[in-house]
Amino acid sequence: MREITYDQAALEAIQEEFRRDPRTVHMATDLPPELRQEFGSDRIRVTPIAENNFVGASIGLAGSGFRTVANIRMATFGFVALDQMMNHAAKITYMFGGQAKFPILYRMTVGGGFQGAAEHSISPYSMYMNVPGLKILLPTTPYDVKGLLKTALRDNNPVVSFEHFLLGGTIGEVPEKEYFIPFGKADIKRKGTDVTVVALAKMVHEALAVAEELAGKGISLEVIDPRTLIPFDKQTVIRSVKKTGRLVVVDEACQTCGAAAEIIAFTTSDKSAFGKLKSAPVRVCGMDIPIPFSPPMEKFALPDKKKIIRAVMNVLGD
Amino acid sequence: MREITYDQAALEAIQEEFRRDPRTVHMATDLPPELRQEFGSDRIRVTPIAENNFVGASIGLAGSGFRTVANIRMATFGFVALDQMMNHAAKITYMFGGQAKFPILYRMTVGGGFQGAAEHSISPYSMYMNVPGLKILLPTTPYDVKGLLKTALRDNNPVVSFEHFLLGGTIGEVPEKEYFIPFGKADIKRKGTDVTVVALAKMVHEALAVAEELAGKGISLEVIDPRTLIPFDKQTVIRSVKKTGRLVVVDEACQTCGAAAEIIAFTTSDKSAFGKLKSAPVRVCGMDIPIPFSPPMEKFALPDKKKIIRAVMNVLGD
Amino acid sequence: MNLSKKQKIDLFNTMLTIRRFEERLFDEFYAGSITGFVHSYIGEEAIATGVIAHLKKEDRIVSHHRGHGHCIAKGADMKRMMAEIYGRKTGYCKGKGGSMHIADFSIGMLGADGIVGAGLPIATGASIAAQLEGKGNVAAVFFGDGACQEGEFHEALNLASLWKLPLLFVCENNGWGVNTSIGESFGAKEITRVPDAFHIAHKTVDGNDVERVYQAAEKAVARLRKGSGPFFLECKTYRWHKHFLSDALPDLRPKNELEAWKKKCPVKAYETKLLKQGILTPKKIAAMNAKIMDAVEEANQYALASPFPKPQDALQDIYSK
Amino acid sequence: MNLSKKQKIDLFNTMLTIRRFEERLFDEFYAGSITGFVHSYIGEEAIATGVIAHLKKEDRIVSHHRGHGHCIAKGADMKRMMAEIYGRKTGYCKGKGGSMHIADFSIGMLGADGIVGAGLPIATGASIAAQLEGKGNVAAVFFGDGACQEGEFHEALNLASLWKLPLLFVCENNGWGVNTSIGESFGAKEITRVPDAFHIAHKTVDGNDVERVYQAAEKAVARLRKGSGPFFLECKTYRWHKHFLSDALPDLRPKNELEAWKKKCPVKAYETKLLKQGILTPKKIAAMNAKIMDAVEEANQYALASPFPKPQDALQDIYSK
Ligand SMILES: Cc1ncc(C[n+]2csc(CCOP(=O)(O)OP(=O)(O)O)c2C)c(N)n1
Ligand SMILES: Cc1ncc(C[n+]2csc(CCOP(=O)(O)OP(=O)(O)O)c2C)c(N)n1
Ligand SMILES: [Mg+2]
Ligand SMILES: [Mg+2]
Repeated sequence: MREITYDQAALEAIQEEFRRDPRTVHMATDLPPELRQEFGSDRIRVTPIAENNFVGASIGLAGSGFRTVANIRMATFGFVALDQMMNHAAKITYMFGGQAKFPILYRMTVGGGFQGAAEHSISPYSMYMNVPGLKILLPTTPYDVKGLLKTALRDNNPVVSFEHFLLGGTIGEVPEKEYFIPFGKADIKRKGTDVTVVALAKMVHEALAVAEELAGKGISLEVIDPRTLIPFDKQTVIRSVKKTGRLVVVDEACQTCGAAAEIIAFTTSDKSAFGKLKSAPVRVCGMDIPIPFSPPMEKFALPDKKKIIRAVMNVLGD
Repeated sequence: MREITYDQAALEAIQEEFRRDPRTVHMATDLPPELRQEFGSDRIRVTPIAENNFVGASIGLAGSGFRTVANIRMATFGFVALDQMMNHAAKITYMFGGQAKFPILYRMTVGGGFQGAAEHSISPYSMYMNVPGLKILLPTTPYDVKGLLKTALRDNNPVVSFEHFLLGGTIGEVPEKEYFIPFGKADIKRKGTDVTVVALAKMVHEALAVAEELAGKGISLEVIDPRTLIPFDKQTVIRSVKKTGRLVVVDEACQTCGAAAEIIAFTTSDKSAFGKLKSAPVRVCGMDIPIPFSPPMEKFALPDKKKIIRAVMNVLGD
Repeated sequence: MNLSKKQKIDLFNTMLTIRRFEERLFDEFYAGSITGFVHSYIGEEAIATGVIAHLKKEDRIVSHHRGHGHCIAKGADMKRMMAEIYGRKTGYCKGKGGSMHIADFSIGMLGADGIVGAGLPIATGASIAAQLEGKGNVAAVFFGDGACQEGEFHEALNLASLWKLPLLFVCENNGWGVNTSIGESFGAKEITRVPDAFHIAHKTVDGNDVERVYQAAEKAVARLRKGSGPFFLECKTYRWHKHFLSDALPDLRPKNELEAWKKKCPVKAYETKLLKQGILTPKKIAAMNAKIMDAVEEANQYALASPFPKPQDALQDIYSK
Repeated sequence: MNLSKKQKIDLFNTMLTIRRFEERLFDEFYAGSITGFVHSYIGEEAIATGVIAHLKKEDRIVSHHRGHGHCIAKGADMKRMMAEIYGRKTGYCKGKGGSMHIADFSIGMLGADGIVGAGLPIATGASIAAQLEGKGNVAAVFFGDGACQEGEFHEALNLASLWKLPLLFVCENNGWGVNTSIGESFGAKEITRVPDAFHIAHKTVDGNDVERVYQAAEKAVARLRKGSGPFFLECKTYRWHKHFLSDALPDLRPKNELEAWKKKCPVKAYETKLLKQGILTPKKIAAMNAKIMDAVEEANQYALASPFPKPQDALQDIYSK
């Protein structure tokens, strides 16, 4: 199969859907040249640096029958726009009793590891998960990002796609033929029997590397990539934990009140999974500190393979 | 002991500290008449309706040697100000290497139950907990709010106090004598042996009512009020769970990625507590929906005594 | 343009309807049948009336926390409005929204909203849609003087100016945001200096004079339909009630200010004028009033007779299909 | 006011220092010794230089993502700056901040910042502090044309106007925000129309002419110290480098625009002028340059010789005592 980059796969999803539906608009502070060339300046709009405005304008467009892709760029810029995102995009369908549809795709990058320092390195998806009304994607491969964005571009709700800053250039297989990935269906990226590892965003790749490494030592990890955080495919995690009896959750976001807390909470609250747990679940998360600039400290703050291995050994009782 | 309202107790904390320290400033879109009268218009400022501005101005004042109390009113208005709160207040101490102090007290109300509908009924503290650098208070009684705000007003960091909208008028004992409540020290509001109930915000009162009711049936609940979410007194919860073997967490905020998830996650991740758990922990939280306006639906969306009792029975294995 | 007799009567009728609707509702509110945050539009009726008279169903509006008047003027069904305010299942939002969140997308009323300033970006989106559709439709956004203090105001002005959006900004300047006067909270002595900075055409009118509002809006909307870019209409007015009905804070505005504005009641003033012009007679007015009262009472009864939503209805409408 | 010979030489020296500092740093960056987001101030040195020349240590400034020049002009130690940019323990922020987050509160430099527009509200706070202290101190905030598009700009103008804050707004208008021109992104043909709307005194100068900047800032700061309210100084300039050094996006600005502005290099232009005036000679310049190069190299060596923080140092400074 052909291989393309993550960014290219995301772009293809938008191109295909923009070709199909002329009532689609793209807004961002920067110009995506391929889109502008193909769809013109009416539909591909460069906005002022005013994220809250174009996040809100997307809502008005949606309420008027248009679908918008609004690219906020880094998640840290999203904080400027949280009024429109949280008070409006997330709630507008509900508080107006479902009388109108709000098809919007918000995209932003997350993560650290590139010396962006405290402001520019953040993975705030759990904040968005706490405000009901949004659907939330966390695509980790070129294949996933295309399939998930395609689905998002047919969904009639505000969808937020969090894409790790360092994944954009990664390469993977993407079919030429059109496909869609449903929301709420986790991907078991590697099957295993000893420990369930739920990994988020870029950590999926670290977890897979660890699984490969530990396989050599006879330890079998099941690596689950939830792919969508809202809706969350809890059953796949619970089923896996019932099989392995051990749970490690790996996420680069800050630990406290992160998505990893939710994954542990819903798993341990599930009576059948709880009953099967052989050891206390473990989180491997970003530390509860702002991300420091300097590489040794930044590395220390973020999860890595070593920390994942330590956690696996921990739940295995070593 | 004299009894005063929650709001009055909060006001006293500010008055006392403003008397002590002339380099203190109060900002809000509305005028607190008692403060204005005593401290004048230089220090007690009515701001334009521009929350992000005065949340940010508080940072500039702090960096210039002043302490600010910024009252945002309802937490929903805080979303307008999250750039300054999350990208700056939370991070500025750290990213500048600790060279300056940022003593700021942000206050805002949370909660539902007064037909405020989706926008005005929200309890987003877990979002703030996910961004390290803030200290976070959740005072539930007149005594607590005074003691915690007093401590906040001596702390050299940005502190966010979330105060339930419906607690403002409640009455309780508050000593005339000055006192402080340390951060990171949970209050066991009722001792018990059968089930640990960690309750947040207004739910502390519902949990206490349930405890009273169930005591009559021979069921003994230990009701813990963490009082501060950051820092969180994990040990008090863990100690209690090791004693009771059962955990119910009650919070009005939306369940997914709420503070309740964190409480369950850190407890079940603790090996000693995990080993002592006799049943799967249970959350009693606000539903994962925007808060509807109409009373029957609103009541349905929020936790109440019945739901707490059901959860208690659940962990007791009934 | 000179107004026809029928147009004048229509304007009066709309204003009176808004007035009676709210009065009825307040009785119920104070009697305890209605809860939540209810913001009164009384005293400001001429603005929604005069502006929206020029809008077609296809034109879209965005309102704010004080939104009943905009709904009625845009042609919303009072029964479903009242039912929503009562939190009934038959309401516009099935009881999920309440007074502060009434919308009727089918008539281009994109919603009232409780966050100061937040309608502005949403309205820019509605006007982008109108621009893209290219049918000469427009969008209008109503907001208070208080909203001009939020950054969202600036961003919307900038975008509208830059993209020549067919967006009518309608600033309902009642001089106060809760208990803070505009003088204490806005640095530009006239609000229109700000749109002017963005080269947005603007006009300030007596917002209690419905014909003035009507005439200014007529020109503005015509411009918008031609694609000449946004327009900013400032309407000076006054709110008669407390910030919201159950507000615990006392109303700190000067009493004499309120009294003076009450003398300039938009409904009464227009009534007097139309009587003078012989367009209306006391009898006709009485008949109109009776008809409106009937309709309002019908709405009230409809609401009262409507069932509350079931608790589990709370689980619907989180997402669209 | 006429500038003394010494003042002129000082201005030139500061500009040259900023230039040499960044050039040295870029060599290191491109050689791979430095990582992260580094935004260059080259081409814009006259602004920080001309404005900050009027500020005392007690006056506070807030900068933005392109902040090296402001730090140097305010008197920051280049050694600690360089060490910070290298992520070393001896840096201003102990390696926690990097290029985009250098601050020195002890000299009133309240920090560079990576969020467009975000320095503006913070600076209003610094100027409230100055106002409360009542010693005639002032605050200055530096921001780009792009920042004028964010609502934070509007809110800061409003507050400064309303409260007559001793705040100097310094808009470094380089015509572009990344690859978007101001014409595509700002609706007011002149930015100063916006502060003007708020009755804020303003002036636009050639930001590449250090004496023009100096003279305009002199008047502005004098006004501020007297308590006459805020001032808005727009300085037109141009950025020579890509938006940030390692930006993956190509620079889409017209080549000839850059060439034209390079001919108006603020450092070169002032050098020529001072040579003509006989205030400097080629020899003197060479000596100044050598001294600066030494200082910059010293800073560079200091940084290189400084240890990296320990990994666990990441756990310090989350909270103040
Ligand atoms: C972002 C935000 N801040 C504060 C509030 C609280 N609030 C509601 S209405 C209002 C005053 C608004 O004044 P204005 O825009 O002039 O409208 P008016 O009430 O006068 O019609 C305030 C401060 C809010 N709803 N949203
Ligand atoms: C809120 C926010 N949105 C977007 C960005 C990304 N960004 C960084 S600098 C910049 C351009 C800023 O332009 P301007 O203010 O003119 O400063 P210049 O870079 O031209 O000096 C953008 C869009 C950001 N840092 N913050
Ligand atoms: Mg008003
Ligand atoms: Mg610029």
